[in-house]
Amino acid sequence: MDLNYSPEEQAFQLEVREFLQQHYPKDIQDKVANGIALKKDDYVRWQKILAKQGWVAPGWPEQYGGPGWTPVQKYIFDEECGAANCLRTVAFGLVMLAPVLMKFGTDEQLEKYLADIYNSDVWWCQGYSEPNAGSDLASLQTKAERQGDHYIVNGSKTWTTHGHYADKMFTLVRTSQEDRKQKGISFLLIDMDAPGVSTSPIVTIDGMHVVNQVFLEDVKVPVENLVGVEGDGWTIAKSLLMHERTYIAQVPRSKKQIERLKKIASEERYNGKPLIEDASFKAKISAIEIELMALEMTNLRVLSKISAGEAPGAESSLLKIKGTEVQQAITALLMESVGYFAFPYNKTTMTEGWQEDPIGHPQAAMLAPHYFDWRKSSIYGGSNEIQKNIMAKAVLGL
Amino acid sequence: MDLNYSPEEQAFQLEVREFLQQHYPKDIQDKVANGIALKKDDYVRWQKILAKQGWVAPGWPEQYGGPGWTPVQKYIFDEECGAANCLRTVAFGLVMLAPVLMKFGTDEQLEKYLADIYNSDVWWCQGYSEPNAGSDLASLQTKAERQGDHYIVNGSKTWTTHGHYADKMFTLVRTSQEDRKQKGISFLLIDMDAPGVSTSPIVTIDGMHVVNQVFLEDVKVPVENLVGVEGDGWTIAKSLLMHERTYIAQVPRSKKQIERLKKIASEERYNGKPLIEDASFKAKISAIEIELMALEMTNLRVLSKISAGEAPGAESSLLKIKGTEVQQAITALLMESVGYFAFPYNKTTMTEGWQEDPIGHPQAAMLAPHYFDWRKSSIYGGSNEIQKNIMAKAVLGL
Amino acid sequence: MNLEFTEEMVMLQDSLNKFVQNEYDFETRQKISREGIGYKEANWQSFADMGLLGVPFDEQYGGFGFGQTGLIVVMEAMGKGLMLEPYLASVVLGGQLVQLAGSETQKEQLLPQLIGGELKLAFAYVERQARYNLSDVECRAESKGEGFVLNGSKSVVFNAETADKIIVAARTSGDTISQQGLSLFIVDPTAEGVTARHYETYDGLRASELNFDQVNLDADALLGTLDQAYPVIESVIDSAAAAICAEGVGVVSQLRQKTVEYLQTRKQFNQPIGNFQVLQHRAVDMFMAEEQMRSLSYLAAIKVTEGESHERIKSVSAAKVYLGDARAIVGEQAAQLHGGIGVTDELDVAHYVKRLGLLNTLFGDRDYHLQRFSQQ
Amino acid sequence: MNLEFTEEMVMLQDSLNKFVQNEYDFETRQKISREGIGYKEANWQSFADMGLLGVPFDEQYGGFGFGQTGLIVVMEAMGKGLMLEPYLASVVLGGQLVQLAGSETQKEQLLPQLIGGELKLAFAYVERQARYNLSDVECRAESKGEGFVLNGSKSVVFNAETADKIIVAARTSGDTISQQGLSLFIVDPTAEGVTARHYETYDGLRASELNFDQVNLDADALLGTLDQAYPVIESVIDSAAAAICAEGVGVVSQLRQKTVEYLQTRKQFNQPIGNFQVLQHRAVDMFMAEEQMRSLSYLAAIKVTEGESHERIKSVSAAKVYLGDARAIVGEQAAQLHGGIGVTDELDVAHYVKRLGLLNTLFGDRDYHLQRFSQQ
Repeated sequence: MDLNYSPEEQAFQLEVREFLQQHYPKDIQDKVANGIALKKDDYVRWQKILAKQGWVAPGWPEQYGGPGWTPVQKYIFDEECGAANCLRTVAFGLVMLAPVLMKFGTDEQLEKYLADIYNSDVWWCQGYSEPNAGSDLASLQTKAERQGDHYIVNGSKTWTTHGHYADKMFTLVRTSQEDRKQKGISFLLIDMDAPGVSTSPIVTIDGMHVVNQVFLEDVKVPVENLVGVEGDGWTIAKSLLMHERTYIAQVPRSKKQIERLKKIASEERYNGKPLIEDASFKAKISAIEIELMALEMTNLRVLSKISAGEAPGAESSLLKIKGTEVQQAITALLMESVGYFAFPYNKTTMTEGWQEDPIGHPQAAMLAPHYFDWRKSSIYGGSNEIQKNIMAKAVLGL
Repeated sequence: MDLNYSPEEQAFQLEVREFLQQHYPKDIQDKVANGIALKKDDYVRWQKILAKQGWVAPGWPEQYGGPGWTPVQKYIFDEECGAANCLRTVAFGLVMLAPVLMKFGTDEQLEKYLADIYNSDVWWCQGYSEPNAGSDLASLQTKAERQGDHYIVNGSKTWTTHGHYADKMFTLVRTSQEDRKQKGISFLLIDMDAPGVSTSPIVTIDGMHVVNQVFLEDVKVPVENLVGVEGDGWTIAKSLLMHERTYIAQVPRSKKQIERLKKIASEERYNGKPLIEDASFKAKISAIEIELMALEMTNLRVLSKISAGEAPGAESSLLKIKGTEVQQAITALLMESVGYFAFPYNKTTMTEGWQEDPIGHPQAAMLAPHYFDWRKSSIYGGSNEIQKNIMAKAVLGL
Repeated sequence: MNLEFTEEMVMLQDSLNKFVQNEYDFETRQKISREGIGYKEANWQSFADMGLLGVPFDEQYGGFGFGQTGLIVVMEAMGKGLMLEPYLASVVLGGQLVQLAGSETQKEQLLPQLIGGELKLAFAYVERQARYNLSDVECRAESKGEGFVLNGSKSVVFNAETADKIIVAARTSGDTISQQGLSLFIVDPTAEGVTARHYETYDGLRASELNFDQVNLDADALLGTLDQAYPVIESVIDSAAAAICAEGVGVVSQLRQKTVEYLQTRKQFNQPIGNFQVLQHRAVDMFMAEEQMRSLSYLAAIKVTEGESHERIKSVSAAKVYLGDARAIVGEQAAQLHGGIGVTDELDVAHYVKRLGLLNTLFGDRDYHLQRFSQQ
Repeated sequence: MNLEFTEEMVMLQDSLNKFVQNEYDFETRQKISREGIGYKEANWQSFADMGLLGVPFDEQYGGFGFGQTGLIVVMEAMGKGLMLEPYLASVVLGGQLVQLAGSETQKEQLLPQLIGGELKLAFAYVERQARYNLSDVECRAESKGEGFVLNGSKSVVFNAETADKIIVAARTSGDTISQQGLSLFIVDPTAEGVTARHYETYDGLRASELNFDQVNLDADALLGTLDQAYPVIESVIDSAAAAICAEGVGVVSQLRQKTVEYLQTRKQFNQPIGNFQVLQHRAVDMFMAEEQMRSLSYLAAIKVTEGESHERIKSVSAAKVYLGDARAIVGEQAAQLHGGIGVTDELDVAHYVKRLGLLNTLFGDRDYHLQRFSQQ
């Protein structure tokens, strides 16, 4: 057993590190480090830099422009990005849709969409959840009725992250009412500027607008926008869930957040001493660090299996649960670290260009909103309860 | 809101306290305080003293020999007994069977059994659980077939506490195979010395023998030993669960155990100082103390409702869950308090007359066996999971 | 022994519940929280009319004399309605400081006005470096002639913007962190040298940062005995901590109830999600936490009223520790069980969750109170 | 980077699993534990024959040179089989102390014998007052002529009854609790002045209380440098702590597996109890704890081998903390999910639960290691 990188991997690590130092925009780095709300342009700018370098789509096969990295190289890239407070690339086009197109799309679809995804020229969002189909995604009701060479789509999607930014949306729609609800679902691509599409912002607990409800009213969608065959949507959506499982734990991000927590706790005072010298507070940080060490090592064990050619199992559920538990615990301690100074709330403190004097610790203003907002992480992407159901069945045979 | 006792209640408290000081045998008190295994004779001796005083059956109506206490007086009695390290009276006859006989029994049955229960002259055990009927008690299979004026009983009962001490057993048996499994159950009294009854000890995780399996092979039981009518056993058993709900939490006992824990932790040393000065250990004790304070107050709120004439609801499930959680947490901390000295195991240290030098703290020898043994408390009497099912349905309507 | 509320308490409770129902539905509450001062002046006047502002005060000053038991009835309703009016700041903290420390003149002057709704108070005791330590006070008042001159800063002073007078804890002698040498002063927020920065808190309440630069105070600005304010501060903060535990009970009971209703009505996989055993048990955990929290809130109220300081500290800290547990067991789980909708601004659940978060921190978080309990 | 076991490790693992399967079924294990010395001498000889006793030692002394990675493979199997042989005492503690601190002569003299199964060691380091503090040593060795004279007591010395030599940590200078001034001595348990009280531990292992009354030691009884033993002790205890974390992984994996099987087969309410979602999630929690525990056990093994002391301490303590969590999540829940049968002596589950309890305490419990981690 060996945790060390090979000389080639070390060289790669250095290459990534130097690239990030030189090319990752400082203004975006500051935003990420300080928890400032990110705009579409921040993502596009950074993704175009990565695209130019050939690194924007580590998961893509080389034939489509992927860098041809080994699993370990992908891990190193992810780790270095985390350590440099990098913006995570937006997954909808690059990580979620593109592999679906590669596996299920026609040549025309690949031709039409892939380059724009790679270059961040067309922005995608995901239309899965509906107001009455959350954990039970397969019960979705948005209908697409075939009329000649179009589908007429009616229904509504919700929790659509970046829906207000997006040019296009990949959706799951119901194309027939068979008895098994999974059967009648199809995978359809919809233009966000098509007549009948409208979005309405959902303001979340932190006061911010990132997610949306999307309304679809008699939207005409050409049949060539169907991916795969009609009725295969559920299979396609499920195959998508198998991608990028080792990055789901977000270990590098959490490590960075623990660094931040320790820094704040060493700057805040309690009984005339730095807060971090309080044994009880320190022990709480330690407990999270230990969980994170375990998670990182579990992540590496999965990676090691993948590198050895084994197909990964249902570990992604474990990584998701433990990953979000750690993330949530860190946000709670971050909020706790500033005590009373988590109270002041001013939405503009979380947006670019805010210049006033901070109240309390300079980072205090974002900590409560982040703590509350981060509650979502155990809900989205298949709630942690659903993940446990999956593991009980798939791993334990219960 | 007032937590103080009335002058009459204070007088009663004093009376109980003085009585216990004068009449509770010192040798039994020492056993309880030191966790020494108790024998049948200890129970009988103490129960006879209480019977003579008229206090052995606080829950009985006065007409049958109960003391006629108010709910608060019962609580005070329980509290004083806990504080004096009293042996808890054995529930099977006094608390479980007797009220059933009073409610469902014939005059002949009352005549025949009640006085012997009161005077601890006949010892009862409970025959409910079976190897294949634990949480799902109603699926019990022990059969009683009517033949003339007898039932012929075949089957087996398990987890029978004091089965090896008992003269008689009250059981649930199946007298018919109706479709609803609750329906064919009857409540039957069986002599332990009847031909065909045998017991086999079950040694528990602590190495001790308290519970038994009881085998019933063609046991002839006179029909007059049926309580209530045939098929009413389930109703009778359920009514029994409604008794004595405020004592289920065992608050006085847990308070005494926390005292004991604090004493040990002040005698053990760590880094040259008493262990109890270790902030982290102290905080763990405090967390349990707080849970116990809450539980005591919840218990008193229920009591206050009963005193005000309200019928208690499903609180017994809450009291049972929180009560056992506290008890288990205390046993864990007790074991933890003596560190390595919880390791030595010698069954005879837990029995009367052991005179050797202790290894480590004088109380250390029993702490690990008790910790492990106490795991049972969240299993028996309706597991804590079952209690939560009950509350979800009865209290929350889920 | 009797743990039922008296008839007059039940009446008070009923009228408060009615008030919340009629005047404080969630829509209205949200509208109020977004307006200028963050609460509704007309409501404050209703409070005065209902006698709420006099609940804990002696009858000789126009109060009801209901003490801490009265406070928990009011505060539980404040929690249920997520109310925004400055009851905690003005009545529980400000008014009780006056009642406990004030001279007869000060009491006669201030309490009837406060009870009548004409005077509002706030209490400035938090400092930047202090975290939850009540005696870590750097703000200083020095003798000057017959009076004092005040210098320093105070943080997170609730409802200072609308307070007519602010009671300030300042050091008149002793080292920082020493319990000796603290005094209380009644300060006019419009006095020269007082500057303020007002803001909204994350749960919609209002607070301020205050700065005192050579603020001149008359001799009668002193509230209570010079240098001896610590026990008064500690005692009133304990009363307020017990009060917000009752507020927490109100919040928790709403969250539990709303979550159970959601479990009963939200359908997934062709059935109410309340059919799923894991969610059932989670709801039971919420219920148990609510009951235990209520018990400790009552105990704290009783001990604040009649206990010795040792007992008072233990029971108040116990309730505060449990409030911290409730943040996780009830608050976080209420959001989780509601799914996405539980973390949106439009649903009341998110706002109860936020209030619970704030109450956990206010007057010291779970850790602080666990340690304080341990040290008794 | 590669976290797979090498081929030789997999072979070792396979042969151990076979040994457990063939020679160490639960019935046999229970029989062994009740016999005189609490383990089977024939098994020890099998260990020697399989080369197990040489796993961590340099090849020049007849060992395999597998280091800590080899140890975790052996110890995981010890856990799976709930084995009783004194591998921890003799090989992991005793042998490694000799390898790390011994002179060339001592190593050449002792290690080959140990590896061959002819010599067994034990390590006496716990004292009555010390709890988990390795430097809280009152047992003293004073110079006398060329040698030393040993006085004092040691507690809970595993397998001292069957050890041919006992390595004793004693104070040769410095104050109690000082890390300076500790030395190691090889003591003959039959020497004059050595008395012992042997006993069974609650999970069936054997240990002893030892007393030394004016025990004369030759100069060559000293193992390592006079007064400088602390870093050696700490390092070997860390190796042993990492090893018992691997043992814990073995125990935990058995408990998880047996519980899942029970959930699949035990029927109540006309269905396998594994249909109940609450129990399913409980089993998933056990599984996750097992995986995380395994990860930290590997990490600790790697850092014990190659890390600096700071990293070694962090990773070993992390694994030990997790072992404490596993006691609750896996051990207590395994008993709970088995119901009554889970707390009977006749089922293996209870014995795994007890072993897990013992492992949590051994070399310092969860609290101790959380604090130790914090202080790094």
